[in-house]
Amino acid sequence: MPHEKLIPLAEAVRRYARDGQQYASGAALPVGSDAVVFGRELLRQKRRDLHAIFHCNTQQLNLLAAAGAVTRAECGFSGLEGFGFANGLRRAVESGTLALEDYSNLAMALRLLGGALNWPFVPATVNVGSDLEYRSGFAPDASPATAKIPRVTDPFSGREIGAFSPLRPELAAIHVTLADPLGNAIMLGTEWSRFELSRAAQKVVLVADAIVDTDCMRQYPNLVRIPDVVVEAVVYCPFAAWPQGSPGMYDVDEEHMKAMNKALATEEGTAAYLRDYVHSYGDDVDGYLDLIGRDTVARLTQGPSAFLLDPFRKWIVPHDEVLALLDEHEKEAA
Amino acid sequence: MPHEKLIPLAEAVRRYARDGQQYASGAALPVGSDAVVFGRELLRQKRRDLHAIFHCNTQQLNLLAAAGAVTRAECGFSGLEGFGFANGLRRAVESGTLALEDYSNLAMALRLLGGALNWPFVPATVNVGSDLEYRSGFAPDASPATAKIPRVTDPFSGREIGAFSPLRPELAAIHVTLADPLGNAIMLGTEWSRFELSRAAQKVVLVADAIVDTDCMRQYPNLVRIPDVVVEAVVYCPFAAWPQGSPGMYDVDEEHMKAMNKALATEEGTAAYLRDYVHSYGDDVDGYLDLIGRDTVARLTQGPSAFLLDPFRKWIVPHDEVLALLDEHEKEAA
Amino acid sequence: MSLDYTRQEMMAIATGREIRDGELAIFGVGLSMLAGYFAQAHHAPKVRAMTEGGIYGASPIGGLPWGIECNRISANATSFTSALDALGCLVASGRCDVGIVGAAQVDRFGNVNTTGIWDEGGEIGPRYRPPKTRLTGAGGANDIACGARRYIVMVTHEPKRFAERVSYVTSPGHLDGGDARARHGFVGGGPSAIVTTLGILRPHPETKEFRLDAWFPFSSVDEIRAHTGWDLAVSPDAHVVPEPSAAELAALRRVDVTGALRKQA
Amino acid sequence: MSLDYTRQEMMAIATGREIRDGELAIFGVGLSMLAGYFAQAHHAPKVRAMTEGGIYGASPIGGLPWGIECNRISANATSFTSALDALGCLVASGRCDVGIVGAAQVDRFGNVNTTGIWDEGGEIGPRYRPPKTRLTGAGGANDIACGARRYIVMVTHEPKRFAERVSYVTSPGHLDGGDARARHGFVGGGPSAIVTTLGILRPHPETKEFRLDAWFPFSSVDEIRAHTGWDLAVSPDAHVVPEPSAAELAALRRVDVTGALRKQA
Repeated sequence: MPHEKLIPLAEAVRRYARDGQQYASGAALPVGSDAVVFGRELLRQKRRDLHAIFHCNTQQLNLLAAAGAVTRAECGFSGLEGFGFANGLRRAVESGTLALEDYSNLAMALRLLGGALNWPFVPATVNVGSDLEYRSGFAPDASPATAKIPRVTDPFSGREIGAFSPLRPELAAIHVTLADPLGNAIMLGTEWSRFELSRAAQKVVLVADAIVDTDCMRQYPNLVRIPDVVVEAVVYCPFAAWPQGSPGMYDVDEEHMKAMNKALATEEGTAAYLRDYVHSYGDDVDGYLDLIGRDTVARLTQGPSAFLLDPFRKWIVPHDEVLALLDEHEKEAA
Repeated sequence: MPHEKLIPLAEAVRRYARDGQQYASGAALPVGSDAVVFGRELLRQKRRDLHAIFHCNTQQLNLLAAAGAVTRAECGFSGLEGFGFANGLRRAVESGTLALEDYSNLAMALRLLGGALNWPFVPATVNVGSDLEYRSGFAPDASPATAKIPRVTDPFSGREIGAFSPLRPELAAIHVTLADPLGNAIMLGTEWSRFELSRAAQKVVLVADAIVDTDCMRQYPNLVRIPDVVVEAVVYCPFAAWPQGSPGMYDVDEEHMKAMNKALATEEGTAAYLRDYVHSYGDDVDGYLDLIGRDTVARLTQGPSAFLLDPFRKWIVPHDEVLALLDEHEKEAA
Repeated sequence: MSLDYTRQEMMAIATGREIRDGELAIFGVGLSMLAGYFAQAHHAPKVRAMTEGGIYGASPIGGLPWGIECNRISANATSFTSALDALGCLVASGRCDVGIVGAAQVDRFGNVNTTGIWDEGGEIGPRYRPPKTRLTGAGGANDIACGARRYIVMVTHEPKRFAERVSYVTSPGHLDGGDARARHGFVGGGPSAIVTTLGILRPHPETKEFRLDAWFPFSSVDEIRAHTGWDLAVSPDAHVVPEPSAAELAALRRVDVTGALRKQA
Repeated sequence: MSLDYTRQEMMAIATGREIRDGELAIFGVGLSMLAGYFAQAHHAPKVRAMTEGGIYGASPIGGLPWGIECNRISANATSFTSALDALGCLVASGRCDVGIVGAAQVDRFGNVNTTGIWDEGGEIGPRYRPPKTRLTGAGGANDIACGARRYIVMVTHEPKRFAERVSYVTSPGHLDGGDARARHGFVGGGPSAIVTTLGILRPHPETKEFRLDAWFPFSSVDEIRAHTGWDLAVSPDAHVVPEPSAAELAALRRVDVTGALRKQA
């Protein structure tokens, strides 16, 4: 099997991530699927001044914000759902070091759709009439804000509605359950806005929990909602969303979710977390899994949604074979 | 298994189809998936004066138009692809008995999306600047047309783009590969615009080639792009798209495609077709399959895409069991 | 006072009673989800529940989900779609019958703040300063507030949470009251009830100002007025809310298997 | 004249030569699809082909597909999405490198008519009368014409098909010429070539008027000018198109397994 677009995580960040970049992560859900490990690597490679576009906050944004790597962020939801407030993001916002532009969850999906379709604006029937329209974190002096969600007149009825600005992030790291080396991807669980993001972003890197043979895609083409034509690179990383969960693959690591968020509440805690969970492991996938702990990995894999993966297991390329493909790639690159 | 929303085709038409109605069919592709059998039943029950909303023309619209049941139609494509011009639709348009409003294929998808989202208008960056904008079949005296795709000013750049009117058809008959009795549906092959249509239409009737147990949906929830919450009724009809094809299920019946289109080219041919292929069979599914011919049914089922159905076969409710469920329903209704 | 149910359980049950059978309903996480699935387990078996991410046909297993996309709510779904679908095609479109949202702060017209708390006076001022306390933002609540036919606000009944005017309108209630929502063309009807830890407030049919409609058995008109940050009017029909029935409590506790609502007073 | 290839085969090969390796390309049915997949089979193995319905990664099997959604193009796909995705996110957005569209009528600025033919003068007039001959409408061609970086028009070279001005602009070419497309903000670059049964026309870099760029070995400048409904200019670089190579013909015939292109003269 050719490795095609399959490259190591560290290389993906080196190649595609830039300081000051508009960086989007998908699915970007606080508890579920998200390319959290990509954020760890951004910090390992000291990326900074990021403009984060996260449909929702996640532990990734929480971490990036706590570490001071984000100066601007756009979000639909900035908490951690059942795990409470996102302490790292909160601290950055309250201190004024991170300007957060608020929208609703639908607004973020629509703005990505608008970017995907290359529209100049997107009709807005939500967010209008509230402070999501009138207050802008990016333009704090404009109050009421008029440029964030300006008005547009419907030519059929003559009535005014709002207009959202489309999003076209420079880079998106999209977490998927399964990817093939060509860049075709299957997501299990809600897509959230990964479909729209995969078309809106200027560059897409897939971060996949498992690599499958392309025959899997040919058997289930309707599940391949992200086709290779929109993908630059594929990163293999089991437990890429950890400590968040990935339907069919692994459950939320409740203990680490709480510990991580607690750590990010203070500068000291954040420093310790960075030392122990960001800068502590090697560049290899196995080192990352050791960090999580092999017992934890085994335990979280037994979750109630594991059956969702069953139809696809036979096409999953074994861990060692994927690593061999990556080695091959390294040799060619050298 | 409860029959839930499963009802006979004839009852679905009796219950949901009205003269003068905005009627949409999905997928509405000229050669592929479409609820063609629903159109036959519309004619059997003498529905007329329909306002047809077909993303593309199909043999269904071709037949309805040839039979004089359609007075207005909106389409992105009005041919039959490899089978040439759609003779029935063509005849109705050329004679002036059917007013056809032209859009492009993207425009139709976007207008359905706009209906699904309940937007007052949809941004148009295509169709503008051509006669799709300037000429209106529904308002032939307005030339250039100004109300079909009016202009709207982008509040971010100040430049003008077009605005499409959203579609919210009163009834949609949507062809799907697999449905469960609750109204959850799996489509194999391109969705075309069935996802958008299923949310845009005010009432949705699924027309399924096969009925599956709901366990199939629980195994593949990502494939269930039409969930039960948007569905009124489920009709079981193998070969529902015949003579068109259904990926995974059956191939195009080339011979009948050609013969049908040839017949629809004249009034006499249309009368003969209606006699032989519309009014000729009983209300039961078996009568319909006899019409197609059991040999043809068997032959068309052997096509190159049949493997796409393999993962789902074990959940397919056998033909006789579905008929028994329908009998049960009839008895309750009586 | 000793009760055989907690205040949170009463609040969840009172909220669940607002949900009618067969409705298309959207719930958030936590209390809101428990209230919704309690309704399904008790009196609304055909409620059609969905999440913001487009999870359909599911009910939680193994305890209260940590999020709307947690495996606990993903393990028995019949359909997974997307945020655009659920919040756009089904909620903002006006199709969804009822939503339940939480609030950090709510005002007399049912406007909801989940974005931030500012210091001292609580006013943001003419410049959009960072809040003293940053909250979770809008999530899907703004979309529900704009689009759902009606929605229910759940909030702990404390004076600081019941403000004359919220400092930031995250999710529009009845705005300035009366027909103010019509100015923005919202297809949704706005908040129909605020269910608190002490009782239930409902909007005056004309002015849309929220009034005390009912108090929980363990509360009173006086206690509720004392815990409300504006001069709360009392509906002429104000009454006590019936205690949870044994069947209601049993149904709620089947949903709340880990006892999240019993851990609090 | 006896050739070992047909005029349709020459047209398909000439069109296919316009497609470069690695490009994101969208093809319609019939000749257009054969031309595209010929390119993939011959010199552009990494062309990323898709259909209007969102079929990705597929190549036709068992003969020329009857439609863009035929099982012959659905049996080896790696992804099925939707029209909104393919025509919207990938074509109208400006991402797609190249499209191929057919035409019933084309004019000196490359505007395409596939909607209808009116009687006598061919003018529709101020009222939108039904056409004498109704054609297939726009399909995805208008979207390709607006959004694709460039597109190629394939058309049979007959005087009636090469009009001074098409009676109905279904898919915009260069409209009135020059920078007329800019007025509408199209992200796509417009038609880069008209490939006919006799030769190839390309737009003048400034005026965008199509000129004869090359003739097929079995044709000539005179024959082409005689079959063109306007006074066709000839490019100073006009030349003869190289005959199909053996490899090209072999590749084309592997795609056109049922010999659709060999059945016509």
